[in-house]
Amino acid sequence: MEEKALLRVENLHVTFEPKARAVRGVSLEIREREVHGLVGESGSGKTVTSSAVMGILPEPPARINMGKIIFKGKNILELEEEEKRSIRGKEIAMVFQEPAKYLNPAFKIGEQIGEMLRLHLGMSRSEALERTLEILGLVGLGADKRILNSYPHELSGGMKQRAMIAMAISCNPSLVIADEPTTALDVTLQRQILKLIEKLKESLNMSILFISHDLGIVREIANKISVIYAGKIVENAGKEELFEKPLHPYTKLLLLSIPDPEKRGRRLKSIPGKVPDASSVPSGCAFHPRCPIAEDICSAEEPPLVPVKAGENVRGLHLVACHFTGKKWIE
Amino acid sequence: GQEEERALNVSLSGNPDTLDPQKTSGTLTFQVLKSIYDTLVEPDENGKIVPALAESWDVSSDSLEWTFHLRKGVVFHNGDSFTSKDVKATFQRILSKDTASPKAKEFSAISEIDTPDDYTVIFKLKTVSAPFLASLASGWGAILPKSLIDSGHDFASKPVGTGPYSLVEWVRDSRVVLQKNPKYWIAGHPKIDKVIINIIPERSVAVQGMLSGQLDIAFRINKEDIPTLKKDPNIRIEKDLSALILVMSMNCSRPPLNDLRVRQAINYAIDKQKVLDIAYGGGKIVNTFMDYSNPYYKDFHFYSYNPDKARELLKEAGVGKDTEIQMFLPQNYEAHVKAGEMYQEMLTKVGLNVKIKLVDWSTWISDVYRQAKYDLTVIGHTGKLDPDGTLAGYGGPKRYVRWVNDECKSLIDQARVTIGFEKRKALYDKALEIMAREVPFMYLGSPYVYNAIRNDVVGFRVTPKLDTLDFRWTEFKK
Amino acid sequence: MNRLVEIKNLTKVFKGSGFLDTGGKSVTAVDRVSFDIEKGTIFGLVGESGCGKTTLARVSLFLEKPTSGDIIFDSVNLCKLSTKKLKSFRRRMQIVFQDPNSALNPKLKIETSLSEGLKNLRVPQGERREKVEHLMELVGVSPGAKVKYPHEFSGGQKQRLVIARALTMDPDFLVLDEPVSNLDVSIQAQIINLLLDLKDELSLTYLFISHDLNLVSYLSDRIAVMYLGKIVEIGSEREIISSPLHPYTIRLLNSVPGKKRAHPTPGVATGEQAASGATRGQVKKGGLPFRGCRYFDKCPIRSSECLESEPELIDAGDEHAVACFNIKNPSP
Amino acid sequence: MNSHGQKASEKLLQKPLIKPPRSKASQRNRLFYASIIYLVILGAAALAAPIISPYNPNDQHLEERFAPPSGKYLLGTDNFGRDLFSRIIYGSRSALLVGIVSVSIAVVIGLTVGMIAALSEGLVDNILMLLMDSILSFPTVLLAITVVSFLGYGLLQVMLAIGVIFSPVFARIVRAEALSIKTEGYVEASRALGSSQLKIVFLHIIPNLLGKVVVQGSITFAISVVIEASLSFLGLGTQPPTASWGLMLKDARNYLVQAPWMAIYPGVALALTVLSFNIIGDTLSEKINPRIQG
Amino acid sequence: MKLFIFLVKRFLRLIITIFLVSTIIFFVIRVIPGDPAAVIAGIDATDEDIEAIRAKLGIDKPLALQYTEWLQRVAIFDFGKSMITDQPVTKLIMKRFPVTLTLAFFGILFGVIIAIPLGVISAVKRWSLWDYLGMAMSQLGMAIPSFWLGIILLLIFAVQFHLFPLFGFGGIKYYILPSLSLGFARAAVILRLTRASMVEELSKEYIVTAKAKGLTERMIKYKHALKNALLPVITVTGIQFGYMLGGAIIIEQVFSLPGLGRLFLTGIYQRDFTLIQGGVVFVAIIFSLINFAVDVMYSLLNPKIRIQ
Ligand SMILES: Nc1ncnc2c1ncn2[C@@H]1O[C@H](COP(=O)(O)OP(=O)(O)OP(=O)(O)O)[C@@H](O)[C@H]1O
Ligand SMILES: Nc1ncnc2c1ncn2[C@@H]1O[C@H](COP(=O)(O)OP(=O)(O)OP(=O)(O)O)[C@@H](O)[C@H]1O
Ligand SMILES: [Mg+2]
Ligand SMILES: [Mg+2]
Repeated sequence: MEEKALLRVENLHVTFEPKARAVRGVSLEIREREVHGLVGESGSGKTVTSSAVMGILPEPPARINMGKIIFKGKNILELEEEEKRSIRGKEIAMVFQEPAKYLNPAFKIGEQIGEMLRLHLGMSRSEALERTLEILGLVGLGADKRILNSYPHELSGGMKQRAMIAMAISCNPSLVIADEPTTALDVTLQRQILKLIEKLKESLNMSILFISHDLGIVREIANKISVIYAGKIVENAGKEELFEKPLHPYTKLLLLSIPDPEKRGRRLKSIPGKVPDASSVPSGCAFHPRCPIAEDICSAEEPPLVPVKAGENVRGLHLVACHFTGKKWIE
Repeated sequence: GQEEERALNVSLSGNPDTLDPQKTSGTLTFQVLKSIYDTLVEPDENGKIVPALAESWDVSSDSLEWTFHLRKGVVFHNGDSFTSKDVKATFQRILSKDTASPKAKEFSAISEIDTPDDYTVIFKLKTVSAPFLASLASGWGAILPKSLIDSGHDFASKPVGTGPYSLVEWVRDSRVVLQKNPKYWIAGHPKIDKVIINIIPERSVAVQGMLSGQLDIAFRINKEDIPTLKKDPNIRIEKDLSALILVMSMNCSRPPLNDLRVRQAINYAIDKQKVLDIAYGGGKIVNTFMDYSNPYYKDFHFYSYNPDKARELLKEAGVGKDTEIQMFLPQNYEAHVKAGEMYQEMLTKVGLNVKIKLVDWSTWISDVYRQAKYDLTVIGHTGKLDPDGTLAGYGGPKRYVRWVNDECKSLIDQARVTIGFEKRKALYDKALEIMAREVPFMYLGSPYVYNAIRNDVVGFRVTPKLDTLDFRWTEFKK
Repeated sequence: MNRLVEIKNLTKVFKGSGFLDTGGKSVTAVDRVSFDIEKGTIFGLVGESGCGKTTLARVSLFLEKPTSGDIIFDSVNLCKLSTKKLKSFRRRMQIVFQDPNSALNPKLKIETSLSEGLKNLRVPQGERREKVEHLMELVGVSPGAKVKYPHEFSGGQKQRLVIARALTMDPDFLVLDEPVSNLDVSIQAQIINLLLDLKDELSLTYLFISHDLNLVSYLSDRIAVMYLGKIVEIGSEREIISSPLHPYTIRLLNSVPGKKRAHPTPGVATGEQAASGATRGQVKKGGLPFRGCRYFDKCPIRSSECLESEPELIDAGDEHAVACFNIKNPSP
Repeated sequence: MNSHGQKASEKLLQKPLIKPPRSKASQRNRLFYASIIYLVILGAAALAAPIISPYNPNDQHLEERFAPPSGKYLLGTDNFGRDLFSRIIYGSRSALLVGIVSVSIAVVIGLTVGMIAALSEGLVDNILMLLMDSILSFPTVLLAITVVSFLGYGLLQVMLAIGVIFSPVFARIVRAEALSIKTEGYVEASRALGSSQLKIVFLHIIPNLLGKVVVQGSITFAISVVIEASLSFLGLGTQPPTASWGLMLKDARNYLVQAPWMAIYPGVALALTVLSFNIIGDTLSEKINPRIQG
Repeated sequence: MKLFIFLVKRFLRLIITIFLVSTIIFFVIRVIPGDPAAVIAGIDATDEDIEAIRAKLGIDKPLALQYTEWLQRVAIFDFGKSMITDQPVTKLIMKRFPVTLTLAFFGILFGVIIAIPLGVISAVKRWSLWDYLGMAMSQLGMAIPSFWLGIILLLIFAVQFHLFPLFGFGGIKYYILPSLSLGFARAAVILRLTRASMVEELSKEYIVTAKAKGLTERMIKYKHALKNALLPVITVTGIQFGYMLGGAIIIEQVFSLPGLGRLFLTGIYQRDFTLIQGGVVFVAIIFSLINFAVDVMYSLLNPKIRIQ
């Protein structure tokens, strides 16, 4: 029972002036009602990818050089600006990392949500008000006029993020992109927000692209996970598959480098070197300078993202971009 | 409706400080007050003192008792009739310590004022005072109504006199609006119903105001603007020789100016006509303290322009570039500043080292004029109706030139208590000759003054010596 | 045992800028905190943002004067020392801050930044250079890079340099204020390893501050949990992680992502009761000295007693102490 | 007076006006270099004035007053027949001097007061800043006149007056910057490394706030040149016959129709100088804080 | 309660500022050379005349006594009589204030009308013709001395085209040119600020949110960004207004307007101690009040720092 792809990103390339290659051929597929995790370190191109999907890349300096973004069967990149605009917020919505910055400080929460309802759904002021209250209740802010009439700064961090989420789901979009929605929050609040997202997914029938640099968080919420390194997806698999049988050396090392109290006293497994800068991505496989199993071919040739052959305990679709997938791993 | 009567628009460069004639010494004040107040006597067009509020007067043989017979039927702007009581109250006020009038000393000779009847006033003097009549004719001799003096009226902003015009409104720094006094004692005068004196500090604005027809009279325009104004056929320029004596004063108590040779050299070094022409817009060279139209005028020609002579004298005196001479210029008088710049240039050419320092007017008065903290300064002495007003104190140590000459001083003192023009003139001639020889001043001369007047305005007068505006005879030509 | 650092009843109040300035009220950022650190161990301090961790670190090092309390370092009470004597002690305690980007003066070459402390000690130039180069090598940055400016380094490298700078003073005690929070996941591990190596090599003592319980428990020998300026629970790593007592500690443990919920809160099934719209319990920045327990609003096991007075740390055995009235029979 | 709004706006005013996008960077750089070249030429002219000016600036050629520009008098003569070209060259001395000296005075006062305020906080801070506010609440020209009357007329006094007037601006910038730099990690670390307060101020705080001061300085430089002109208009500025653009403009206003060149050339020199300093200030401020978009 | 404390503190600051300002001016004007008695007495007066006038004016008393007496009177807002003109200082100031207020009001109005729209357009359409126009204006505004602008405006609009009167004062038409020349320099500052502020707001994260919400360009720029961008502009406009209320001496002189500036200028020149003292205190009060009003307005409009 093959589910339909809601969003398919094919071979997306984005560069920034003068020469930062922020995204270098990302391919992603998000199905309906799927929570897709996108993990990667800072600067790996997570936000750029999602901005490209949203159509909110700052152009210039950004430029989409190549690729397709197919949403509900249509390539968004080929649409007229006006059509794109009507998809934004209505069909695809976004939750940002730092709600304190991403909410307009000069407008009340109610207005910031209401204006979307009025614009996209053509609601009247009073209809919008009613619906806004309803949504605020849904995200656990209480169907309360007090929140409606609050300015962002009057809310706590967690409440702001809830308001942000309320804004995103207000027009009942089919896809919500959540870009590190919990990173700026305290640990105790993180969990609450995660639970909220989970709950909303169930009740609202949405797909979610969940972006994070924290494998632990993605593990909690996503069904499917893509790992991105230096602007390219290096591995894509179902959650269990990825955590139990990581195939790309980067994924493997990343999992190992997480401090675990169980391993007290032992040194952490660390990845040598540093994340490459988008303006100087190594040739071939971008990870090769840090890779313990790299050979000559790795610096010369870029490995494609290909499915790992079925069998050998591989469940579901598992894509890896490595010349030596399955090669013996020396610990 | 009825067409409004045309008002006479006049420009004046600055504001009166106050409209109380007894509380200021400011020229600008008296220029305006002439239209509001009258004096017992006044100078006529030729500077001769003639009756005004007093119809006639007698002087006792010892010159100590002056009896004035007042004009009847004169009324103040507030309706009071003018009587001898007003005269008495007026002079009591100016002499009172409470008033602290800067002009009180002009009348310090008065010992008693009698008013035998409503129209007779007798001034009894302590000493003979030749300048007494001139003081009565000056702006500070203005007569105020007794009733208002008694009630402590604020003359400073609401002047009340017997003059040809009464004050309608005075917006400081903008305009003084005057309205005809219909009961003025000269029958049929003044002719113009309304006079507006506009305070315009920017010279070019006044010029443009003439050209655009917004002004009828621009008082004291700059010579450089004459060509521009002359292009307009509706404007004529009236040129007059002012009674102002322009000088460069020298501090004779400080070296090197205490050396007569240096002062002489400075006199030789200056091309007077050039300075008059360029800095002051033309004028007449006068080498003495009395202006050209003054009956006491007698010129002396000791030091005419001769830079070589100047250099020689300086060499003799041993004064060169290493001696710095400071020239203080009153910053608010542009013409004096310009003259100062020219003097400096000319003095530099004969080998003097002159530094200019600008000071504001109050600093000039208190530091330069009162305390003689200067070497050179440039100023103009306004004309006085009596030579004593100009000369009193010179030769003594208190005058700002700090030039001490006992002979000169005693001549001046003697002239003050001498009655009779010829006798006085003989004394003054001697004193002035000493001054012209010893040169505590470099006398430059008197400037021409130019007033731009619209052609259809006639009869505008400026009181000689006092330089006050007199609108009584002014009218619009039909 | 050998106590290197003893903190006693340390309090720090930030005065509102007072006088005629408009606005500003006083904040008690650290409230009567006491703990000891033994030589050669790592003491972990956890708590959420704004609870006073950084302030505690700064005050402990005398970078800021404490409002009250004592800091005893190597048996000497620093609060009673003259400024001059204090200087020689200060050298022995150094700090590494969270943000490597602001920790290095952008206008100075690395060399200058790193030798600043040595200059203060009047170490001759040759020796200075040698030491700086040695330490750069030790933390894994090529000494050749010493003539570069901070912006020419990556975050991880900057953090290494900051550590090197602290080590120039040959300290005994190092305060690490969230030293890896701003770093990439893959770099974090490198720095952690470096810190562990250095500790052994130079026999250092660490106060390790973080909001990441996972990391703290991986590293520390003892752990203190801080809430709104106060330590609510303190004990050995094992005790805190395996048998936490304070409801706040339990909540923290339960929040660690990627973990099964291991610790049921006593009395309540899960830790989700104070979801939103909380009143008094919204993290009151800096914590006003209100009466009663500061965790009251969010606490699942609160009782009327908690409103009456503030619980102090009470011994729960095994050098484990907790500040809560409602832990019945704390010792197992 | 130290309100939020003011702080916000002071920050914004520090930002560059002219900052083209990358694609226009060359244009901006051209403007920047043009400004620098202009000022260098001006500076050189000021230094070499006695050599390059064809006449003594104070020599009055009384027969050739109001001569229009010609081969003999490149830019014409003024009301005393003085050569305008020479006077403009000599005038650059006063202009640059006014800028340099008054900005230096303002910087020195502002830096000292701002730094002391930032470091001491509390009462001293409050009092110092109140004092600065008091200076700000004097009407500018009135304050200048008072200072000048106090010290006597002259260029030096005017420069002092301008310096005093602008010192609160610098004091505020320095204070605000120092307060924020004070909390930077490297300052705390320096303290932990045993550096003295003085060393911290000179090694860490001042170098890091100097950028802001330089930007404000170049803007103030421009303003002070204009203010000197305005004070000269009121007769308070440079002492005649010293050539100063402000003084020349003041004199020129009476001969606008007769001798427009008397106004045009000093005006152009003044405007170009002010413009150059503004452009330099803008460019610098952007170089110092490259993150600002705009 | 908080508001009350805020107000009290503000008020205290105001009092202290005014106290400082008045103390400074009191002593400074007495130290500078020149005295009002000499000005009144004029060039021919004797020392006795001057002493008499000094006694009348009360400036022969010891400084400390003069100072305390003056402070006592200021405390009840009695500024005394002007020494030169013999008029109550309050009356003199109050006669001038409407002129200056009108001038400042129109000045700021012109500044705002020119600067804010141009600043916003400059920021929105960066590197367009509008932007260059805005830049040129703001640079020129800083580079042209206001007396020059005034004279040139007079020559063009009053002399050449007879659109406005050359001098005098009364109705609005007398204020247009002076306000324009005054406003131009203000416009330069406001424009610069508006543009910088708008550019800054447009680069903020919430603009990204607005885009992601699918709002139209107009809504993003003129609703979301503008409201935030105008905040600092309000402050600066208010402060500029405050400065202008201190009198625009040069503009008043060029346009022969009887404003506060010229009153104070004459006061300084004539060493009219009481007038200057009163004037400075008045200006400081006005300035502080404007500042206060601006602060309150800023906090009312800026939800972030609402005074609760
Ligand atoms: N406005 C921009 N100008 C230039 N380069 C940019 C810009 N935005 C992003 N980049 C480049 O694109 C690369 C990817 O950035 P992106 O923001 O997508 O990273 P990310 O994975 O979201 O990281 P983080 O976890 O820090 O949010 C970065 O290396 C950066 O150099
Ligand atoms: N210099 C200061 N002046 C006034 N208040 C301060 C100051 N420094 C810190 N605070 C306040 O003290 C409290 C504790 O701050 P601190 O920085 O110590 O917290 P933290 O636990 O380190 O937080 P984080 O995890 O965000 O770094 C906060 O409420 C903060 O607002
Ligand atoms: Mg991102
Ligand atoms: Mg911290």
